[in-house]
Amino acid sequence: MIIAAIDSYLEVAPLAWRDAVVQWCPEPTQWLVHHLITIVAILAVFGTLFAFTPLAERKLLGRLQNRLGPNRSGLPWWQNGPKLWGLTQPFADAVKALTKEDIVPAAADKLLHFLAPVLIVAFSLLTFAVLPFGRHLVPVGLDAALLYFFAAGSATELAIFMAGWASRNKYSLLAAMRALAQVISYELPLILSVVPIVLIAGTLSLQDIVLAQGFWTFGFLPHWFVFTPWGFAGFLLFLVSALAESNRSPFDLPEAESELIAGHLTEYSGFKYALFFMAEYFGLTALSGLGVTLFLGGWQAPCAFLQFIPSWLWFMGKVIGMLLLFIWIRGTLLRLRIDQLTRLAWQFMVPLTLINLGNAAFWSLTAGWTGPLQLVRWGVSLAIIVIPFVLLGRRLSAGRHPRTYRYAAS
Amino acid sequence: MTFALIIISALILGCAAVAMALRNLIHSALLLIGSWAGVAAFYLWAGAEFVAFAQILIYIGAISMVVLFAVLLTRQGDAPEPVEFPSLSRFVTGLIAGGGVAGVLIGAILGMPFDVRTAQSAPALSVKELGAQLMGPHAVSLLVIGLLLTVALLGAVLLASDRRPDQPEDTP
Amino acid sequence: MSVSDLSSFTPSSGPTVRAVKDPFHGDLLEVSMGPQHPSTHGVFRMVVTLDGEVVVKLKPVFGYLHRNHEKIAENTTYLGSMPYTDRLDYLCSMTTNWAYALAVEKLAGQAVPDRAQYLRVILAEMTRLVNHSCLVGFLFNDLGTSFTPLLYAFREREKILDLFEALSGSRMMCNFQRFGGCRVDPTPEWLAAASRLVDNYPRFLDEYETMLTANEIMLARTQGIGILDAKLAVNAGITGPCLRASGYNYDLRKVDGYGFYPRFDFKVPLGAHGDTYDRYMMRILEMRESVKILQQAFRDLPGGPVMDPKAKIRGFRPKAGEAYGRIESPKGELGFYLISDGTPNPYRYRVRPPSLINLTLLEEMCLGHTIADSVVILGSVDIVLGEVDR
Amino acid sequence: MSPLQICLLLSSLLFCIGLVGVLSRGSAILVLLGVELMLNAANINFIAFWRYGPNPDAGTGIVFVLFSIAAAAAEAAVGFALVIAVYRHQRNIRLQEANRLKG
Amino acid sequence: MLGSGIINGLIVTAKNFVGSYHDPKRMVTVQYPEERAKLPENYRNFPFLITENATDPMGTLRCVACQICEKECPPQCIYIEKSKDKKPDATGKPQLYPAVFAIDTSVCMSCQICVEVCPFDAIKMDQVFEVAATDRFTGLLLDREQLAKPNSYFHEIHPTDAAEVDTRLATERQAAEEKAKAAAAAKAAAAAKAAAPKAAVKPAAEGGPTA
Repeated sequence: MIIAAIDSYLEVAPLAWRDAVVQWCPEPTQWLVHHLITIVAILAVFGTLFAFTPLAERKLLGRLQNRLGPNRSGLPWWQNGPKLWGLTQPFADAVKALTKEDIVPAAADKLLHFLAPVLIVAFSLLTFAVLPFGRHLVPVGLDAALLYFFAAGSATELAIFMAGWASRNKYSLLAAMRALAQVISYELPLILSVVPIVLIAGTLSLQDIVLAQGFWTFGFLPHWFVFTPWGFAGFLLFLVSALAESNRSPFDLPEAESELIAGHLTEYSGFKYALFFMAEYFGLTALSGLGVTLFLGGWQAPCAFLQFIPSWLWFMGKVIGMLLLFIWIRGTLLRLRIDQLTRLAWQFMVPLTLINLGNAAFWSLTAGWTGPLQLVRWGVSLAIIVIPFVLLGRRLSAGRHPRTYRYAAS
Repeated sequence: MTFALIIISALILGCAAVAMALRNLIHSALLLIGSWAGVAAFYLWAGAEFVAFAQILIYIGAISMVVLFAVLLTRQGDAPEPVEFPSLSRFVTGLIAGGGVAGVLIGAILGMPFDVRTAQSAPALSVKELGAQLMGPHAVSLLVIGLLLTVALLGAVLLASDRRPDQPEDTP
Repeated sequence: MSVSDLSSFTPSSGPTVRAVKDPFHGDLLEVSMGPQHPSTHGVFRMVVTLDGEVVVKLKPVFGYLHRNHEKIAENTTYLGSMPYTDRLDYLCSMTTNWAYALAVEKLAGQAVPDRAQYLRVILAEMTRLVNHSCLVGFLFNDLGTSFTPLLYAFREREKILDLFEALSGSRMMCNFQRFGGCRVDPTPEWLAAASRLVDNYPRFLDEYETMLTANEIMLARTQGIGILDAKLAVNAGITGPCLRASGYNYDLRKVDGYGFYPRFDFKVPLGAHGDTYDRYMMRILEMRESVKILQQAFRDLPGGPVMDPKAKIRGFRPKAGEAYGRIESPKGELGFYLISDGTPNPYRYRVRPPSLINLTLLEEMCLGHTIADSVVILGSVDIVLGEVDR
Repeated sequence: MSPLQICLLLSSLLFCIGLVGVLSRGSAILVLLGVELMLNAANINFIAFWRYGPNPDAGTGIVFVLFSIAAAAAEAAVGFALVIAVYRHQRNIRLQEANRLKG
Repeated sequence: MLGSGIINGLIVTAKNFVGSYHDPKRMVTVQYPEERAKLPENYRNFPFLITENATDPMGTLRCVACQICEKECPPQCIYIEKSKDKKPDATGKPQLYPAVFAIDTSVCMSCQICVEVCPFDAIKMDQVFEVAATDRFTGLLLDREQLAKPNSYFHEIHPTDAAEVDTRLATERQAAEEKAKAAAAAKAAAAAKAAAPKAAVKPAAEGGPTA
């Protein structure tokens, strides 16, 4: 019972703290303080997460590549002090970014060159407003939250375009073109891949979508959408589209360093560069949060008996898990070419998302099937998505396969 | 409330007017995107959340991309050429026509006593109700719009495709 | 910006770029990639003319690393040029050394003891492992991986370089071969360590191939890209794995049978398409063959001296004459042409660098592919700027 | 002045800005952008009348704006495709030169 | 099926991730300033000059300023000036010595050719690689005093080589000694001033030039 009490306290603790502070304020400013605290809390939590994500990325990539990763930075003014496993690296990086010279090319469009990093951070932060972080932690409980998320997220590519164009550098311009082509191609599959969720859950509100996943069979099999055939397919499609939307490897074409130096970031340095970097990780975190919310049960615990852990911890844990998955993918895969990227979107992702939509419709129509029919339902649903996947995949990779080689007769 | 509306209006009109007067196409396009964002803010102000998000998603997410793509694809060299006004007389004609229409409209609006609903709170219309409306009384229009979009997509692809009959299809 | 605007073009606006107006084919974009560019493998420059993202013209520009190697060698003693040959192809100093030593030995009629011959084969094949694993690593980097395959390759390369260091004293600038043998006799411990490493190498290759050879993105990015026609390649003098990837059977280890290569049993893999994927696979298969050669060499390595006792270190003056010594370096046919006039310095000294000659068909391979592909094609040709520019 | 009147003023001014742009600019892209502005002005009117009109719960204004936005998207797609086609043909996008109606 | 290659790749990187924690074959990193990889005996960096006596480095340089290395050095980074006078070397025989011996290590390419051509085993390769200097002109131009290091140091870094060199030198000296003895016996009367052969083991002493 004590555990339950502590748990229920922890569950609402952030809200309770906020209310305590708000009550202490004079009446007319209360609403302002109320929202400010929410904003500051989101900034603080995700700012910290942002600070340590690149460190985790570098450490994890290092380990994937059989290196150690950064492990040197210790405490300031204490040269031979403890190394702290390099955990102070983000602060060292921040100091470095802030003290670096900010170079603006003479031919650049100065205003846009300045606006682009500001805009991209602003837009990528906007998306956090509607994510349900916990059972009681929803910053803005919008009715059309999902739509809002995509609306706010769609503007980041605009900022990338501005950066690429304003730099007046050929590589940046090519990167801007690529960014546009990429967003035009992948906005569609990204949105289409989550439409089945809306269809099944019957709502655009993210909190309601999470609540719709809050059941367990036998107390340990969660009813997350990812554990259905259409949900799993949708999750994979979402994952690929999210990688493309957030310009992550293998879709990091706008900043393809092997041909375009750093793409739209070529002419950025110092703090402006850090802002782009920040926005990239904010965007990634927000998309991970959306993926977790839509497919992985949001803040729901995986097993019924694990519910004593506060819901916001589950959410953060899942988001971090998604981020690690993204890093792992980045550490392994190579980059697509721009025409292959758009081909993948239009010839593979879009048809599959549409088929998956039909699949979800089938799933919704057969909700009443029970007993052995349940097996039939699973089988049909699997077939609906796997067969087109195989066929389309075969078409996509037609003529490309590992080869066998002959040897010279000597 | 009215104060917010005036700020939003100033944003919309300012962006649009400057955009139409600039010679740099990219700046025009970006300012117009700002103007569209202002319109979305107006929808939010008016309480039409769903429309506001749709406006952002479609105008800022999609149409702006198409516009910028068009600007970039039709550029000469690495920067778009400054777009001059065709001629002074045409500009003056445009101004006179626009000013005339504006005068008529403003006069009509200010002169007309509108029967204004007194309720200050925005009417609540949930997404569910909106969906019911769309699929119920407006189902036919929805189908027509879907058809229109499909046809537009196909038409755009055909129009913009570079492929002449004598060119073999390039396989990337 | 048009051509007429060039005067107003400020250098701070990035790479030297201007738009080329072509009345028939839209706006072309001229991008000067390099000499400072992440994936030109050194100070190499490609002037690429782009139609959108597609390369319509490509001009390789090199010479940024020119350091007068041949003229310096003509003013240095025969022995004094040996450390300079390390700097030609700085990834494979052992084979460059050997090619030069071979040419001088031909010139002077110098015999080489059996143990040294075996040792040379061992070191050359280990160099092939080093070079090819480096190459595939860099190729994947050009293809856009975040250094993972490159670092796996470097991990294995480090182990071989450690052996080189233990034997010759330096990891990359080995300066190991001498006219008439090798400088140092390896200890039994060294041979045992090398043999162990070679036995473990196929495991690394298997892991590497599992990781990326069948990767769908890899196949899409490399198959059918940068096709090099065998006939064209032969006419242009392309050698090495690039030529064999086009299906033409020409391996100096078989053709010339220099050194003790005829004593070894190995096969020469041949490609069929001549595209980037074939060039990549040639390297992988050659590494497997190299492992076979190395295992035979460690098995059969005879005793005896590694240096001909009659060989002269000081006062080496070959009689007047000329000689051309060539070997199958990991990059292709590496040859040294020497004319002696009886003095301690060569009268004429000329290198036939495989990197430079393999680079000559870069434009033919890149035309019609995108800018991203041109980088990959350059990576698959395998150049080292030290050798290209000399 | 009531809020409705401000909204209507906003929309009419926006419409006129679009009109001036369409009439006085020669660039096809700017003309299309002017048309988009005029569409937006119309949408503002719909929302304003829905908000202050007699029957706000019907939601017809909102539905109409949604359709209008979709139509605008279609218009933009076709319009800019036309611009690109014109550019391919005559190497610029000045409208007064695009009068030959022949390839 | 599409995707199998990608999944295989992911598995390989995951294996490497796990392996980096327990498999020293995968994890080859050395934490440099704290840990140091053991240098192989053959490792070479820049040349140094061998002196016979640790206590008096300048007095007993093996180098006799024959200038062969200066001539053979490919990048010509060695500069030698012969001394005007002669002083007794380790065997007591009067020899020339380098009045100036300088190596520009910013030019030196560590090729070891000077070592190979030296007939006196006087110049050998060092293993010190932390040679960064703040002044690239004087800081990297090493003079005779900086280059001279005792034979015991050579024994430390190249034990096998040093032992071989010492044996060879000892036999040479013995041969020279016997030859001198024979010569002395033959011309005992005439050549009263033959070189004192005892010097082979006795380090030459105080007479050397001071730095």
